[in-house]
Amino acid sequence: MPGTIDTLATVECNDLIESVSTRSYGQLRLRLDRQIPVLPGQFAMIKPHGHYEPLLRRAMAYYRCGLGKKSLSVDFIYQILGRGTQMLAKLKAGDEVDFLGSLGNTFYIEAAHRHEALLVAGGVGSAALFMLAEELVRCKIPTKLFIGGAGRGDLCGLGDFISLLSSDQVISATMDGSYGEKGFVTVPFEKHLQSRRGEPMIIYACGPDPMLHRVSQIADQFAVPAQLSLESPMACGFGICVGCAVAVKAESPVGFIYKKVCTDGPVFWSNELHW
Amino acid sequence: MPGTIDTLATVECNDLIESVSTRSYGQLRLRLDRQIPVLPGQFAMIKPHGHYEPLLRRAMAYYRCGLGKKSLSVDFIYQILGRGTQMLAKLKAGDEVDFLGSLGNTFYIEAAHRHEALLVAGGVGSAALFMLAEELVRCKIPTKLFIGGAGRGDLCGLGDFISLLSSDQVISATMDGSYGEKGFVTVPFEKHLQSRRGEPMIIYACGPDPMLHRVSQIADQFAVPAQLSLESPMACGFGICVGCAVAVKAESPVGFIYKKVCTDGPVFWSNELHW
Amino acid sequence: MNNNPQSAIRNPQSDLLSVEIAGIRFNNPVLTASGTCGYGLDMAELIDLNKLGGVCTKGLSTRPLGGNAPWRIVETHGGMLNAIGLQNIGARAFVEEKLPELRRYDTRIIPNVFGYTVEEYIEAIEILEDGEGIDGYELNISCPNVKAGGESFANDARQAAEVTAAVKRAARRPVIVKLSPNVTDIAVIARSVEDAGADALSLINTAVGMSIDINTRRPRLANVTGGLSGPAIKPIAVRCVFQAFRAVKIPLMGIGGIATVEDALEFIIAGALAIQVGTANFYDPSASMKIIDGLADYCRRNGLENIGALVGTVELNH
Amino acid sequence: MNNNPQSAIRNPQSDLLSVEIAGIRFNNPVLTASGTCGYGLDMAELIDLNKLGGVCTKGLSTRPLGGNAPWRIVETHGGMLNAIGLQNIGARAFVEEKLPELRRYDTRIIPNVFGYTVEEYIEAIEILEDGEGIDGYELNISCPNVKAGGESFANDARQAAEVTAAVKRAARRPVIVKLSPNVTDIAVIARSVEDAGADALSLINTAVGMSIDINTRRPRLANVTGGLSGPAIKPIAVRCVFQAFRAVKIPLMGIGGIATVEDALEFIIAGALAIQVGTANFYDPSASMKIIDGLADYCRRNGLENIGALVGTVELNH
Ligand SMILES: Cc1cc2nc3c(=O)[nH]c(=O)nc-3n(C[C@H](O)[C@H](O)[C@H](O)COP(=O)(O)OP(=O)(O)OC[C@H]3O[C@@H](n4cnc5c(N)ncnc54)[C@H](O)[C@@H]3O)c2cc1C
Ligand SMILES: Cc1cc2nc3c(=O)[nH]c(=O)nc-3n(C[C@H](O)[C@H](O)[C@H](O)COP(=O)(O)OP(=O)(O)OC[C@H]3O[C@@H](n4cnc5c(N)ncnc54)[C@H](O)[C@@H]3O)c2cc1C
Ligand SMILES: Cc1cc2nc3c(=O)[nH]c(=O)nc-3n(C[C@H](O)[C@H](O)[C@H](O)COP(=O)(O)O)c2cc1C
Ligand SMILES: Cc1cc2nc3c(=O)[nH]c(=O)nc-3n(C[C@H](O)[C@H](O)[C@H](O)COP(=O)(O)O)c2cc1C
Ligand code: FES
Ligand code: FES
Repeated sequence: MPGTIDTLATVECNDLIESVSTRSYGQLRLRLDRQIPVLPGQFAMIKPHGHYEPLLRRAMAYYRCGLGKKSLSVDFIYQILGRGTQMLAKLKAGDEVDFLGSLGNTFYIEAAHRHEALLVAGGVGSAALFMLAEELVRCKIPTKLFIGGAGRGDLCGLGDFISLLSSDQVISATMDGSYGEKGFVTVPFEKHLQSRRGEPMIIYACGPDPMLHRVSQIADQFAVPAQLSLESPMACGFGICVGCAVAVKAESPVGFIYKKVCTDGPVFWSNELHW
Repeated sequence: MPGTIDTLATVECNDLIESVSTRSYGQLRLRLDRQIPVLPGQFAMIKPHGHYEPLLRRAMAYYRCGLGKKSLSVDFIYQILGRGTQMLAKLKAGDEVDFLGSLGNTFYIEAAHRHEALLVAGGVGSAALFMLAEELVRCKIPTKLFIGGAGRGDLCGLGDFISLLSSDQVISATMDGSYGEKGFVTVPFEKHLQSRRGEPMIIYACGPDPMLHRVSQIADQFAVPAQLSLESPMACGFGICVGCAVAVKAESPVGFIYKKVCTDGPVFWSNELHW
Repeated sequence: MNNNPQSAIRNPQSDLLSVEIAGIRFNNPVLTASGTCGYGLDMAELIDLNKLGGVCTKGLSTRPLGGNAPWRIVETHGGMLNAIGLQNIGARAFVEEKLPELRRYDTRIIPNVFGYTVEEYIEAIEILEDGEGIDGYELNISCPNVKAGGESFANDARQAAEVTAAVKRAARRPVIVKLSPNVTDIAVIARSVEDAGADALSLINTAVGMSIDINTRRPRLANVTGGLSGPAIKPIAVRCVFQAFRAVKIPLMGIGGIATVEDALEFIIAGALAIQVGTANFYDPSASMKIIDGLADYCRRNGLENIGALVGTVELNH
Repeated sequence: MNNNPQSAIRNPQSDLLSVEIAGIRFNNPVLTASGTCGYGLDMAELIDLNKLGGVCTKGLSTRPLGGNAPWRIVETHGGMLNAIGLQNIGARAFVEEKLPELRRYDTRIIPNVFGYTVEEYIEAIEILEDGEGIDGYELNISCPNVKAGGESFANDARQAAEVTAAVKRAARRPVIVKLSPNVTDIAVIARSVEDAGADALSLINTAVGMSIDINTRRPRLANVTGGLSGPAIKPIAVRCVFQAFRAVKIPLMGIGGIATVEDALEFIIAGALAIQVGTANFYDPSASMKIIDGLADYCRRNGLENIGALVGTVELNH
């Protein structure tokens, strides 16, 4: 990955997101004293510097970035789950972070020209879509976001998306009905596709596997191209461990080969994938 | 150890001691919301809370303690060496610390009545002697401190000792000659014993093994009783791992048995020890 | 914490958590592992022994042993090496000095026993047979068999069976044999020990490791090598329990890096009917208490009538 | 970082650090371990391959292999489990597609080779013999021998010797045999492989482990068990190197949890003439570079003319 650097970044701020959810999230801003390309869909591998455990860095999608004079700041939204994200949650302004990035490919935005772009986000998966949404807006592509989560507090970045896209372009769904429609986000998403059947559309999605699977089926059904940003356990993030395998259709005795989510992805066309 | 508690303590302050030494030290104050007995020579096992590595808590001698209304504050001085003390150095006010204490026996102060008490400290070993010095002063026992280290910056707690004992009762020695006599602290210490030969004296020492060994020889030579506070690698600190063995003279085929530094010590009479 | 043995109230969690192993009824499946809780009593100040499923004592031999020279322990990443050298007060002193106090608690008492010859094992067992309140024995067979060239009993299926069979003949009480991970195929040893009459297996003992001080260029342990324990070895231990569960029918006690209820559940799902907490006692003395509470919670949340229903339920078909 | 292979300048540290193993001259004793650096080129963006002592490639087989289903990796305390399933592009594709680029760097190239039968090893070696710029082979013998009942070659002294001898007959270039820690006595295997003609040994490969997701009650790895690597296994690896050093005369490469120069020194003092950095490449890609600098510093500070003087200097008499 040309342009990938392994460096120390400095924590500018790290805010635990107050929410009514049973889950917890944090938003982290890192400052790098170098500028590197940061593309929508890309990610970095990060870890608090000088801590011995957990060992491995964690893959985090770029949520947003900002250019300073000679510096760069990047934002991440993380859900606090296991050891890695618990350690991220302890970071304070001024702390140092091991940073490896930028990693991975990017969304294919050219394909969206003269299409309506439909973004589908589940839980913290929305983090991977915000820079994409910014870019689509910049390219003047009509963009709609379908965002789902367990409850209101799990719709990560909702406010930022609404400011960017305007509230009528953001359709929400929560499992507990605390915000937007009650149920899976794929339901209003499917309805929308139905109502616009035949119009040129393109889908970009990121979220839990079952959601992506359903998005992929719907995309198939309506013959709309879809790009999915995948997650997979990663040890290295830059292609040397082959831990992040995903089955991709191919002519082979089994009908697929394994590709690497970290360097061949994380963004794949949904019809490439061997589910 | 009756009265030992395993609790969370809160960091009140943690200051890296500015020094000219090539070594680094920190001084940590913890607040407990309970009061427990804290005796000179005792120690606690501590570790930053919620950190997975290093696994084991570190033994730290009480340097000083202060009673609040319902709380207790305890100070430690630590030398930053390996993983454990590196983690201690990262603690900030408000952080939580796993705290197991009070542990170990205490100096036998009764023996000092009508004696001159000679304290011998090497490096961060002085931390274990400050509460003892306070107690000796409280009991109006004439007390002298011989304190040694690599350089001026390694004479931990020097200022506090001087305030407590007055500067003419504190004899310093540094290997680089940057403060006090140049060389081993045991040299001025031995000279003092020589000059007071026959007078009632008692020795209390804490420091690196070679220093303690030398103190022990000198004590033998002048037939002065000596209590030594030992260090040894500890896994538990409360008697269940038997990792902290020290050979103590006994009638046995080999002439010694192993005792536990954590519960039988850390303070031993020098003539008990099988060097 | 209620540390008064007399006032032991029967644990209300015991219906959810009680398990029977080798005919021994444990109030819950959480024991403290040999060598990591002294003779049990040493933990009484910090945990409620009445709440504990059982205590495996420090390894006991016929005669008291002095143990290895220091240094005896070294911390490593995620674990520690120990070479205590099986220092112990001897089986007789245990029976006379420790047992009377220990048996006042409502917890099962499992002396851990070792020897350097089969005869020494038998002798130690015979001393312990006199002790009242002992519930069963755990055989530490990871000792060098001095008569058979000094290789560990645990490393050879035939020798492991031999010592098991001999102890079974000598012991009235149930015998749990503790296996070592330092073998090519733990299933072979497990089967061989089962065939020799073991009532249950406990696994794993420590993995042989070493650490060198690069400044002195000497081994950090006076004994040169030592036993690796702690979270670092957990994946190895889970694998051993999983393999043994498929190899034998007798019940298993899982040991190795267990520090949390999640760890305990992992071993139970792999095939352990009980678990032992070892190194975690050192850095988190109340780990066993938290695990017991956590297991009861788990049963309640998942509608399990007894934790036993979870044993060996790992699903392999993907 | 200078990543242009053409401009490789001879490393000024090489007099301090150059070592010869099995007739191969390494600029320094630091290699990247098989399976943790792809085919070497994958690291070129992050480290200076010209500075590296050598590269052990991902294990190569006669034909390309697709590997195991996901999940393939799980992090554990101090380490990770992997069950990649030896996915690789095949020996032929390595020679044709990777080698021409890789050999432009001033580093030694050691393809790691495996097979499920002795014949497959030979076939893979024969393909590689055509490749120009290969310096030697590392045999991964931790594979199940499908003809002999599926037990790993590495777990049986006779089978380990058999595959070693067969490969030695087929290979023009030096052969380094990589040993597994999952055996009762590594010295026995080491001697047997030495007797069969191995030019050097590398050790250790991963320790077999397992992890279970307590929520799904399924193994976290699709392959059920996997190989444990990382700092967690370092004490086991140091012990294995120490034992092998005393058992054989051929040189050793130490592997297992090496992440810092202190780790590397520990292995060298235990008996390793070279070391390989594995899992650390994942979480600290420049670990190998820091180790090389650190070793040179160490030699200078301690007045060593060459790092070789430190090999096996652990002192046992206390
Ligand atoms: C390309 C990519 C982008 C990501 N972006 C984000 C993001 O923006 N925000 C965010 O909160 N998380 C993101 N993740 C997931 C993140 O990397 C961690 O996997 C997750 O936060 C759990 O880590 P933990 O330390 O809390 O949990 P632990 O339980 O400690 O994780 C243990 C190990 O398993 C891996 N792991 C656990 N669960 C998963 C999973 N579902 N998928 C993949 N790996 C897993 C972890 O990486 C780690 O190695 C992303 C993952 C990938 C691959
Ligand atoms: C009773 C007692 C009181 C102590 N009081 C103090 C104190 O007031 N201030 C202070 O700075 N240190 C004190 N120590 C030493 C302290 O516990 C640590 O051993 C030391 O700080 C090194 O830990 P580390 O994490 O920095 O090094 P690491 O290298 O990470 O330590 C690795 C392991 O070895 C042990 N260890 C390493 N060196 C020694 C040693 N020389 N003696 C014993 N164990 C060792 C550590 O405890 C740890 O388990 C005391 C030790 C004991 C036994
Ligand atoms: C300090 C120490 C002493 C031990 N002593 C014994 C012993 O005497 N007998 C025995 O069978 N196992 C002994 N063990 C092994 C433990 O009982 C346990 O099997 C091993 O440590 C793995 O569990 P853990 O990772 O939870 O510690 C000892 C372990 C440690 C750490
Ligand atoms: C993801 C991964 C893949 C590996 N693949 C191979 C392989 O193909 N061939 C081999 O001999 N060893 C392989 N190994 C083992 C390593 O080369 C090394 O022996 C082991 O990981 C221990 O070293 P470490 O703790 O530094 O990682 C692999 C290890 C890992 C972590
Ligand atoms: S995460 Fe290592 S290859 Fe993708
Ligand atoms: S430190 Fe565990 S017994 Fe002393």
